[in-house]
Amino acid sequence: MEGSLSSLVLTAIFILIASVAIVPLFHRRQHLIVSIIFPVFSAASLFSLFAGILAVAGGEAETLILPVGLPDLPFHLRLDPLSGFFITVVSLLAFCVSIYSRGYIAGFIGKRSVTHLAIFYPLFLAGMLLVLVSDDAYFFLISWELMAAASYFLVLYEDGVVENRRAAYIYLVVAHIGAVAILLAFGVMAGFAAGFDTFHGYTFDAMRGASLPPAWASTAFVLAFLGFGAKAGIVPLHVWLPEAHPAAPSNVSALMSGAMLKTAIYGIVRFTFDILHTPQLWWGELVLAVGLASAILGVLAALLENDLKRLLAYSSVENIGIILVGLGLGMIFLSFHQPLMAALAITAALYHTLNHAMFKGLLFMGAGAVLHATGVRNMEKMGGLIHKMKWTAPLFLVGCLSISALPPFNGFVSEWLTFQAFLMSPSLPSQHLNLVIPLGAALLALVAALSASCFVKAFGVTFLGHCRSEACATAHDATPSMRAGMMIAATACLLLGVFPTVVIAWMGNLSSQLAGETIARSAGEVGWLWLTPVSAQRASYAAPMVLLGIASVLLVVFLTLRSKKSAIHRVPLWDCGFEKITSTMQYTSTAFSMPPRLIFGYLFHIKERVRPGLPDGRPAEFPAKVNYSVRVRDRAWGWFYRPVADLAFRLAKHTARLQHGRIHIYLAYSFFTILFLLLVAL
Amino acid sequence: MIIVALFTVSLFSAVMLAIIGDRRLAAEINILASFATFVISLFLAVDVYHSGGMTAADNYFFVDAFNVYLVVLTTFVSTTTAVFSRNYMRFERAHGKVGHKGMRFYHAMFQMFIFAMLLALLTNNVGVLWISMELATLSTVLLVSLYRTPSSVEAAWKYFILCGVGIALALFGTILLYFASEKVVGEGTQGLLWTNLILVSDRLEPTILSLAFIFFVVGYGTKVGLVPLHNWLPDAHSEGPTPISAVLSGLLLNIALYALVRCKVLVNKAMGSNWAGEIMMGFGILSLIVASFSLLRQKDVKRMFAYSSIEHMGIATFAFGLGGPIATFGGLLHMLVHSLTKSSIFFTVGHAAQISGTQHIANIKGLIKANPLVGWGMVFGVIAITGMPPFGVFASEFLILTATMKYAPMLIPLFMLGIAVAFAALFRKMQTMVFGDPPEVRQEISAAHVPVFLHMALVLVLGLYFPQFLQRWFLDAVEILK
Amino acid sequence: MREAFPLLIEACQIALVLFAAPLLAGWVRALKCWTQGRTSPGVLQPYRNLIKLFSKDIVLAHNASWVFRFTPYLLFGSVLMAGAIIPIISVDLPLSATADIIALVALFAIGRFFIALAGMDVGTAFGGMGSSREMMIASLAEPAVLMTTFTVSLFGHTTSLSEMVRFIGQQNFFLSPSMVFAAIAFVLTLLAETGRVPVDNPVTHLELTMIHEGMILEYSGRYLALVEWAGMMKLFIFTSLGVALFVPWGIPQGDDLMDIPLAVLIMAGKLALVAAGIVLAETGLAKMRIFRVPEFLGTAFLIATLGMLSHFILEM
Amino acid sequence: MTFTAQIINVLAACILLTSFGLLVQRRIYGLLRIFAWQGLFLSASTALVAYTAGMNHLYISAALTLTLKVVVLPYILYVLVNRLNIYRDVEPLVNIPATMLIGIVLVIFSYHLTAPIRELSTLVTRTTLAVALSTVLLGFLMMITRKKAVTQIIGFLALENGLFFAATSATYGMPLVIELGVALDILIAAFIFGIFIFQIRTTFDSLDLKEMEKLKEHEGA
Repeated sequence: MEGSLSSLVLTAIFILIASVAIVPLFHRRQHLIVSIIFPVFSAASLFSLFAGILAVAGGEAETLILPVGLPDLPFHLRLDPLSGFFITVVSLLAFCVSIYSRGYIAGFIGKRSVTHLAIFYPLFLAGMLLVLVSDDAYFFLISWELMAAASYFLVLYEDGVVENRRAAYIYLVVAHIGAVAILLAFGVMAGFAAGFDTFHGYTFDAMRGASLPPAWASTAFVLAFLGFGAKAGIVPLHVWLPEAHPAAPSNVSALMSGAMLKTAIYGIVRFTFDILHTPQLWWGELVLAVGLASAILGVLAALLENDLKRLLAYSSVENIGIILVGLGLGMIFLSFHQPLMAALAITAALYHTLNHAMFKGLLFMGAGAVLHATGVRNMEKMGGLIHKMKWTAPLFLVGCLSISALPPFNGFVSEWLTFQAFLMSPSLPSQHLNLVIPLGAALLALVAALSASCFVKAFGVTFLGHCRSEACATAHDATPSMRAGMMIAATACLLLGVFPTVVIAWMGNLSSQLAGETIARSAGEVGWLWLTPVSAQRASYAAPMVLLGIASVLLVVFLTLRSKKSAIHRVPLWDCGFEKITSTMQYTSTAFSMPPRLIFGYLFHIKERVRPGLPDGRPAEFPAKVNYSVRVRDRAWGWFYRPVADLAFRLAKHTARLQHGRIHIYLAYSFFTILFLLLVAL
Repeated sequence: MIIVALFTVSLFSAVMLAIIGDRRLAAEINILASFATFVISLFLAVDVYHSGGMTAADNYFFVDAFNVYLVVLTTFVSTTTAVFSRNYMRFERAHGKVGHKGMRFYHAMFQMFIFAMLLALLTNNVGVLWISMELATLSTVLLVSLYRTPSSVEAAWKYFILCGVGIALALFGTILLYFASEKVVGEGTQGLLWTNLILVSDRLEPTILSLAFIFFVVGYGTKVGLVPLHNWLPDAHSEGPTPISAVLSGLLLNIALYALVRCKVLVNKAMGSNWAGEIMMGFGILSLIVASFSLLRQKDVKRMFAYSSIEHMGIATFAFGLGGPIATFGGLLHMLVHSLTKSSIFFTVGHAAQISGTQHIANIKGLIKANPLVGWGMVFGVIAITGMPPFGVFASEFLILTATMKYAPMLIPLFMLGIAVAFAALFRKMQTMVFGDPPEVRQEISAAHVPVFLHMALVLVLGLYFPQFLQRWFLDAVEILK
Repeated sequence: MREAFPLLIEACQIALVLFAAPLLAGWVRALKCWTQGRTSPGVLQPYRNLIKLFSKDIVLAHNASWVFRFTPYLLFGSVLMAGAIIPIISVDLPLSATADIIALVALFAIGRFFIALAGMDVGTAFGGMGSSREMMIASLAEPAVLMTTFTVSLFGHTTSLSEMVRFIGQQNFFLSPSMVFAAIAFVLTLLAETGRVPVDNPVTHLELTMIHEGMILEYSGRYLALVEWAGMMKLFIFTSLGVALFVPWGIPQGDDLMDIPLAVLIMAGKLALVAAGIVLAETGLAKMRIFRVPEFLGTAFLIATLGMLSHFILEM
Repeated sequence: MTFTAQIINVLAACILLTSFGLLVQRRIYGLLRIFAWQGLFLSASTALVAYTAGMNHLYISAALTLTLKVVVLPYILYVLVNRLNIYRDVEPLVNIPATMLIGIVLVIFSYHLTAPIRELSTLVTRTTLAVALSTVLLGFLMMITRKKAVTQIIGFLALENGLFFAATSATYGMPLVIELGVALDILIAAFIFGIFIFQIRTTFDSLDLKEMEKLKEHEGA
């Protein structure tokens, strides 16, 4: 059975890439594309999902060499528990989303051609899978950029909209600069691995064997962290993310947020824990700090957002931050040679990776269903959709509960593990870290609570209350395939939340590959019911019991009260005697986020304007109508992106002076170049 | 013999085309002649592959792994350009942009230009190299002003004067080189042969050679388009007919760089250090930075891609300057893939300009909807040229950048800045041209898609798979350029 | 027989939480009346209220969805679940290992999440306002709660509630600055979490000041009863959690059924005292403007952090 | 130093002088005349070198120089100037005294630069290399400082004279093939210059190069 798992993954990739060649042939049969090709993608995802799960469980590394690539540098492939885990994450989500896509994409037919979408979608999936199996620098970067380029075209799907083009552009530029940084990191390591007389230094195996001086290792790490961080959307490189993810069709947004960001996490893990393999303390501190900053800014931005998809995108920044917090802790623990705790932190981070893929995918699919039904993304125009979308609403609610880290759903498990990792920090032999790290835990608690607030708002404003505009009056529920996709994801959220012990036992090979220790063993002593990462005395959590406990109380109370005879009278909403209660009197999304806007507003660039409406004969003090508008912008724009862009243009203006149009000046350049070289170089 | 045949075909067809003039079959003859040279060059390539480098015609010509691939590349790109120019020039003729005489001149000079380039590549003589470089300028300078518009005349004038002066300086370098070699090799032609020079390179006087190299680098560097000697390049590329822009960018720059690299090897050996290489690195990085910033504010599409050529020539120059097996390999590959990509970009740009009736970027819109193949051609061209995988440009930039990280890490920030700005600039402009809705008024064209997609396919293949023969040539060339 | 003791204790505790919670609420209200010089309706008034509400019909707005109807049950269930976990009358609870203190906080969060949704469900301005404010206050309270927890868990190196209480209970009475700080911070967050003055006023229906009441304004009948009851249990649980963490002496360490009556008595005494403290605070303080609350909770966080720091600085 | 060598040095000095002459001359006919003189000196020195060194192919170079630089090119330019009516004063961009000062600096610089080479050479003509280099640089300077197309052409040709002089003086001439090729190139170049002058004239109605400053990046003032 040598290489059987990797060939399974390759089969999946092959199917995906082959369909790229086939789809254009059916350009004129749009319905056929949608109804046939997307199920094929789901099937392909199942293959790789299977392989991924087995690869993690097996714990062995399979390698494979394809006879293409650069001279003396054929494409190296490797399937080990780490890549297997991320393949599982990506494939599981891809499976749900591909099912979902069938219904979602069908909505485009008649409006615009879906061929473009059906070409780049599988390329995108294939790119992600290839990133995860590649085992040399060149192949890795090819896959990495394939993924970026394919998603760029997917973001551009509705290319008539100027904002979409802008979003795609910013996205690609950031992604590419990130890729160059990664390339340079490879350059550092390859240089130490085998020098540059041969091509052999470019394989990850060679890099693993290289011994880098600490300064160079740090250089490689910083470059890689910048590169992957740009893709993952760490603050302050995150600005592209809330632009690009919402611009894409929702199924693609789900994949981008749920899966693509995870490849960046994969990159960071692969680099630090596997290839460079001895993280330094300050790397961990850096990652931890960046993670916390991303988490807090991400969640606040999400909370202040009124656009449903942008809200979800910002929340991805937050979750990436949480994942990085775990990884940072892992690095800190490893640098102090505490493998068990490192294993705990890494497991927490990776568990959250898996979870985030599931619930963010689910939420984006839900948002897609809403968009599909109403045609708007602005929550201020929604409301009361729970009555029209009887399936979507509860599924979306599951996503909201999971992402808000509420038991018994999956988000809570990973958050709980992260907190446990935090609470381990007092055993570090460093006093100042002992003092500082708990503050990080407090910040994380703030993030978790704000995130709950954010999703109360997201669900409440979108689905509850009354319709706020015509758009949702005619809304309809998601199609069956869309429901199916969402339902699988929702089930996964629940299962991952209720049976964490099983998942963590499965992840045992992973943490032993990365940290040299596993937390699953200590949990195993007590049994599958109790999650006890370190010891039963230290901390424990039994998700099934929580679920069972709440459910049984609920049931008992419900049944008890039901037997009582008391009628339910449906009446109009109490209007405080005003008689005319309209949907505009509801609390809006802007209103909901007013308290955080006041408290944390200084972190953002906020423009608030109140303008009286047109004069209609009334005195100015009593206008008939008042327009209120508030605009929240990321400070990263003003502090980071704007200045960089302005500087580039200013420099461009200066360079333009070189080209003055006058031939004498050009000749003078040559003349002075000669003189300069003669003077200086000789 | 093959080499002589190569020259004869292009020279003969130049004369033929001058006689035939603007007849119906002129374009086809042009294609045929170019294709014939291409086939012959393939034979030459096979020969070289089997027997290694060789000299011919009493040492007047020589082929080795370094120039043979450039010969094949030159003939190949000129063939595809000829195919492209058939459709393109027919359109221009039909719209009255070129006259009767113009077409005659165009075809004849096209072949003449090929002849000059092949001569430059294959000659063993530094002096003849200079002569053929000058010939290449002379044969294209009037093509640039073919349309006789004020701006095209201006562009041609600048091209002529700047390259004329530049190449004159290279002659001074040649004289100095001869001055140095004369003492070692003896008087007469022998003293100017590459094959002899390289043998005695370590005995050549380093002071003179360093002086000579300064003149070479400024002289040939002008033709390569190194900043700050580059100012003719955007003008000439933007104002001439597009097929000429394609060959100028795709081929002529390569030839000039080829000459410069040959000189560098010689000088480095004489000096016993990488002194010449360091000068080239300086020019390379300066070109990269200045060109990429210039890209940001471009309004004219052909001008923009001309700047991109400067940028890529800067990268290649830098790579050769850096030296070492990987970087040199990267430089060789970069010349190859840049040439293929850039010429195909000019093909699509030419058609795009014809569709929109303007070269103004702001007025070119919605190409994908107007003509999908042209639109996607441009998209993939830009993707390839900006160094996105899996296209070949990425492969070369990958090698060059990683090697730089090792040998010149201090230059990395500048390098990265250049690449990033160029990427941002090109994509920004490309998006506005390609996506969105096309304008109401647009010209119908019959585009030549084959050259574009043939080039793109080759570049794609080079990014994913490296043929054995090319690898051997490159490794041999790396050995030669050590 | 002995094997069943823990289960019996557990059952006792659940019953205690269920049925003593209104009593504590009644005690607080009665005390408040007395301190303010009013005549109180009696300590048992909450029971009467609940019974009345349970027997009433439900009036439901037309557009109230299933979320609105589901919430009271869930709220009740999650709070009761929390009540089954914390060591009130014994350290050795079988269910205690189900959730540690972090999970306990999350259990309350579920209830809050849903009640906030319910507030938005009917689509009034009051409901949304209540939800928005409730979520904000909860967000700000969370770090303070965690910091307090952290400080306490530093002693026993555990986040498990039973283990914490057991560890502290096994020590002789001791005074440590970190514990004092943690206790003060806990009281402050308790006031916020259970919606007491100065953060929220549980008895007002004045639109500008109500938070919790705003969200449940549309509830009636047994739904309201469940919500009210859950609120009382929450107060009870929080108070007894404070008692368990900071003055655990008197909570039996073993699983002997015989210790329980005494434990209940001791607990009742402590709770009565704590409730008196709360009442004094409520009477002495005025309700804050809503945007003073961040400062209030910030203070709580600061004190908790000081506690943690003083543990590292002074006690190690 | 032999007498011929002395003569060659005198001729070199003359060439240098004519270079300066080109730099300071304001009138276009005067420029043409000086240019022709320079060609004559160049040709004479080439012939002398050929005589001294006994290199027969240099005679051919000398003859080529004579026909091209003294007769053909000045004549073509003369005809052009007459036909196009452009014998007005030549306006320099930089004023003439300043140009001269720069020129002198350039000569000193060239001397300094060629000093190490002088030490190496055994040829009689080795000292003239500095003159050749300064002629090249002065020609370059002329191209930079003059406004009109025709004067730029003259500057370019003067620059090439310097190259020729370098070829003969430093090395006793390049191999004949090269010399012939170079000469051919220059001839073609001269023709192209002619064509250009007409093209510019017809498109711009002027030969002032300030008309040809449209293609540029820099905008505004």
